[in-house]
Amino acid sequence: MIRILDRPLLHFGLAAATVLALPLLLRSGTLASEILIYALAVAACNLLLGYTGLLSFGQGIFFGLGSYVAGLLLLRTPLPVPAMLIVALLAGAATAAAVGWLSIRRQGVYFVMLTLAFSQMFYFLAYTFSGLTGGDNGLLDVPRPALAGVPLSDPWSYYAYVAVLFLGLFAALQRVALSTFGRTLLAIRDNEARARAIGFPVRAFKVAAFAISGAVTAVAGALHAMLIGVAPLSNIEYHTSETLLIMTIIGGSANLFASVLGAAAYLVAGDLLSAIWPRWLLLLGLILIVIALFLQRGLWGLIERATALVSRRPVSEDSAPDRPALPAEEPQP
Amino acid sequence: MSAPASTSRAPHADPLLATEALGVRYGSFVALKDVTLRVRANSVHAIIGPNGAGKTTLFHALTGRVRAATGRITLAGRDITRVPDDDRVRLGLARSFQVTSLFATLSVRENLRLAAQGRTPWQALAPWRGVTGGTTALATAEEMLERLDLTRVALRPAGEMSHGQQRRLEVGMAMAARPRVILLDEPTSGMGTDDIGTMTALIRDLGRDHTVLFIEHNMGIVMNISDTVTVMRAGEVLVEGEPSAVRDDPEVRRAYLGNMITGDLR
Amino acid sequence: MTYLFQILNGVGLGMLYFLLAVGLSIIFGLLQFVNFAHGAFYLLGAYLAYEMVERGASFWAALPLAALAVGLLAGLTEAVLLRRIYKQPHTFHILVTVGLALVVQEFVIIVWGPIGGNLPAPEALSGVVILGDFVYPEYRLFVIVFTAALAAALWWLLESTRLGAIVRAGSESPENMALLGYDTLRINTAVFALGAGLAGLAGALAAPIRGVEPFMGVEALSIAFVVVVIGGMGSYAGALAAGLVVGIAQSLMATLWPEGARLVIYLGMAGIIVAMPRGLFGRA
Amino acid sequence: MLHRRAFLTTTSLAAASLAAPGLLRGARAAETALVVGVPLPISGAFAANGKFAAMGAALAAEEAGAALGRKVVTRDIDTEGKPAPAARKVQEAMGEGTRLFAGGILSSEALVMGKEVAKGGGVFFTTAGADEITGQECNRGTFRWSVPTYGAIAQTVRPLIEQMPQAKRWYTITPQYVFGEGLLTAAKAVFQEKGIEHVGNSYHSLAEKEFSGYLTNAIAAKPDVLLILNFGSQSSDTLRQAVSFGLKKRMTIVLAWASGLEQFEALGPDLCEGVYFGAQYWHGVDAPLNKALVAKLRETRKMSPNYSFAASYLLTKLLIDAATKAGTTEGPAMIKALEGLTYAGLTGEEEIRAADHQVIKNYYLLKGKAKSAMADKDDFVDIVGSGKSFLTPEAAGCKMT
Repeated sequence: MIRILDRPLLHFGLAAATVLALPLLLRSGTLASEILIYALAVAACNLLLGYTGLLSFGQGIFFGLGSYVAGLLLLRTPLPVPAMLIVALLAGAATAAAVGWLSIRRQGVYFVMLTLAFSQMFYFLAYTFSGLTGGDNGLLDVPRPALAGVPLSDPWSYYAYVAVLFLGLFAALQRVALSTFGRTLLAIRDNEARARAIGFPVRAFKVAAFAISGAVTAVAGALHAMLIGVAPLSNIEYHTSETLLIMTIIGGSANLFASVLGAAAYLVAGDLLSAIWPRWLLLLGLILIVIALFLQRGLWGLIERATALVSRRPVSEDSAPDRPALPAEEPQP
Repeated sequence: MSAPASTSRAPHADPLLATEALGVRYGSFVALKDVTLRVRANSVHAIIGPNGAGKTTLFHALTGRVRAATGRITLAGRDITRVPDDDRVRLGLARSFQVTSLFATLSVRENLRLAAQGRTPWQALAPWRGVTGGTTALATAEEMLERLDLTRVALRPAGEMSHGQQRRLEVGMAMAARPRVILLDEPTSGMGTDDIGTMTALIRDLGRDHTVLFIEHNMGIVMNISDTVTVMRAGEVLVEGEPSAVRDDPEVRRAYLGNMITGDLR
Repeated sequence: MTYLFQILNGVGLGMLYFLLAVGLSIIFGLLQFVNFAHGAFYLLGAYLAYEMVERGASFWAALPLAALAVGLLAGLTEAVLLRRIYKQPHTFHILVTVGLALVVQEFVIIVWGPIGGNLPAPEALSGVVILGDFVYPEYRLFVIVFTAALAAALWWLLESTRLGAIVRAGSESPENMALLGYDTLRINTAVFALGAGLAGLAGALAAPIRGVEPFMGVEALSIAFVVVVIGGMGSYAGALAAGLVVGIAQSLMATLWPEGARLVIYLGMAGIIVAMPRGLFGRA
Repeated sequence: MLHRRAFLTTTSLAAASLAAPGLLRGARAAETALVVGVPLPISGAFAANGKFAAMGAALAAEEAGAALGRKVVTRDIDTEGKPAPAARKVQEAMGEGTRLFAGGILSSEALVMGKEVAKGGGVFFTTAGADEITGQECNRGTFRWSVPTYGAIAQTVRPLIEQMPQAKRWYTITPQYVFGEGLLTAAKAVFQEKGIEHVGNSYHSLAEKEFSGYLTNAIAAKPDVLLILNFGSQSSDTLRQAVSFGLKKRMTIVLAWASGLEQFEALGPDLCEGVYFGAQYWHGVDAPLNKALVAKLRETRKMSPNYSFAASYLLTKLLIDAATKAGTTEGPAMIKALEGLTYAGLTGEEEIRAADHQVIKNYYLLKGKAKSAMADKDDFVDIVGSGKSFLTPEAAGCKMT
């Protein structure tokens, strides 16, 4: 009795359709690649925000870390790209596990503030240790080596490479979300006290969610460095974390494809608006306010409403899987 | 209603769950003081007392949600005073909450499946394992659905059910962990008369294959189905004994029952 | 000797940080609301004071007027916008205030342009005080005295008035306020306006020191967060103590290890949350 | 590529709403007109520079278009002041056929864009400050107009030491990254050569806004001269706070890398008075091209050109001229046309050095004047000195490949 819109297969289909549609709709392979790369990082962010209920301002740490791993390994070692990506994945998982392990000691706003502090700390670490990170200049000349003899220098051939990885990792994230693990995360998001009371070691689950999210984010960061040919300091900035969060919320946290939608909408709209009006951030600000007030399920919520309108079936706002319909701790008469 | 559950036990058998001079403090406030409790295996044990007597705090301490400041807790002879809350579930201790505490957006079946999975939570830490893999948990969930008469609403989000259904699910979540001791915190709270009957039957039924420790304000139920009653007041145990003995205890009458019971002592 | 002067200078900085953070702290304490637009109110206060002085008003008139205007604007924003989402998860608090901050910042750029401006300190305070080798601007000295007086007034407001009692009761338990029968909606608006007005005042007060530029709110917000977290969210005394700690630490680091100043501040912030989550003075 | 184009034309109406970013930019215009990409921070913290630079580039294109009788357009690219969008959008522009780029205000974005453009066989002309652009990170496709740190120090610190022989104690405030290090290293070399006592230095981070702590350090060191080596709003903050600490009366203040008119406008004449500034450009410079530009701008827009405007104007003009001469916009021919070029620039005669693509031009030492002495609202400073000082390409570390 799962509603059509909630079917994971549909979400994967939509993700695949996005991969095929981007080359038809966009002139720039670079923008298309960036959309998929951000979509990965945003889906990973969604695993924390939408599935575990953790609002982390630390995602930029792992994105930046991935960029630096790509820069350092491709510039200073003969390691091939796939091996580099595995290193980025592991480094992202390890760092995220550590940051997560420390951050989840606190809850609510304190958790948010802690991730914010870590985000700033890592930024200033990267800034201070410029021997390793290139400081403000970043690591320049990050190459895009050929893969099994196929050059990736053309934007669309790199897009193809990114697309394959994107679909693989998207499917993997979906698998995670549907597994017993992912469903336990949903339970923790809904009611952490109860999850603990029925025997789940909630901390271990949260740390694992962080690790998986950080791993995917770091791979996205590495792909991004290869895309733009530099591992810039700005990738590890607090601002990157904020942007990833905003994309996640714009898309909606109901499912992983909503994140793809959020990343695509943000980047395309940003690209379009910034070309028209330098003060486009004003519009972005207004959009955020509107989403917070009227469209809390994000763009995906908009699609849900639209299909409900077409099929004349009411969408029950209460059944929203990303928002507890009933405050679990509220006393009842 | 008939006589108390009649699975008779040796009166001096070792208790399954016990506390020894248990104390809990919230800051400078002493919530529990010197509580010594013996819960015999396969008994139905009620805890009663006025609001603020420390009943729920006792549950919190038993399940590890709050830390004991003094004293110790044993489960089947094993000291569990320092065992974290989630580990106590694996040792066979499960509870329900006074205020319904469900996974509101998840389906009823999923609530029960999760509760069953809580016995083997590390298996669930596998991000690659699908839910069909955990068939034992699913089977338990199905069994509970039937036992709780919730099969019809198995796919509805728990938060959308009626209050009575939610209370049943609340108890069912504790049952799904297949615990040795099941702790129920005011299982009938806020229920209508019909629902209370169903719940009473359910608890009595539970008493056949579990050890039940429950907090209850409805004296009818307490007197009807309990083997032992502990009366608490101001964080301390006032009296402990069989229902009839407790009912007739003059101090209990004076301190508590007199102004609580409205002729429902059957 | 330099250290002593750095500490003195740090006190001056710290008082400004206190003023910047205390509003954020009060708002959080009462409303459990994470206000990412706090820096925007600081920015707006600075620009309003700048505009008034540019148009010939005296700084002494511009200072309270800017604060008042920001407070009114914030109260209005609270009443039409923010109160709708108090009950929503923090995610949406953050989203709406981040959006608001962007709108204010871009609005400032549209009205006043992307280039900043200079707001001179009032003539009477444009000199310096000389203490041996140490030089200190009179205006900064004024900021210390003014903020100290304001801190005392605020203390009185929170400790000895009815509004203060309500705010304190509300901070301890939000249900209290409704139970006591107060008009929570109006009190929320008043407190939000007060908190934002204080940020606006801090902005106007800081303008002669820092000048005005459209991105000053971003830095102010991060400092305010650090101070509030270290002091304890919702704690008045904590904001004062933490403001001073951060100000003095920053000033001392300028001599000790300038490169690491920020790193140390954020390390301290993370350490405080992990070790003592309620901050130095937060209520348990 | 072909089928994509075809698809776009046949379904353009239906797709327009979805594919606006790809379609809105005149793809057809790009094929006939001469396009100069202008990658600048149009939004973000450096939007002020971006705004004027975009105007300058547009003016150059307009003039060239009229002179050549050919459509010449600039294409604004918003880098947001960050390397990632800068690199991505420059890649995109190259994908759509743009080969000439004039822009890049911040070092980090300019370095990245230079690499991208060179990789794609285009030409990138920038005003960014980082020495690496024509030093260690130099490449065939990148040209830089602004004088590197060595020349900035040589044309400010050196003449001031000569002018003020009694000022023996200097204190420096330096942002801690490559650019700041470049200025500091050059300054230290001059101090050593001239027997100046460097009584102290304060490093600060790029995010710093509060300088009172560093100023307290500086006061304690009792210098005769305070040399401020940061730039942009940080140097404005440093100067503003230094003046409030009464340092103007106690020592000479030198700001080695000022942005010129836009910075003076933000600071106001009172703060600028008596302070020495080093600058790449000043609209009062006595050079024919500059005079023409100033006259034209005052007449048409009632403004004086600032550094961002003027530099961007000149870079765009140089690229258009070279493209006209070469008859193509493709990299190799453009590079050939630009290398070694000597021309009458905004600062007098300027030369593009072939070995490292550095423009050899003047750097100016300015001194703020009193408000009462200002001839018009833009007349903030007098030119005290100027000259050309450059390291050899080898000393700058440029190995062109």
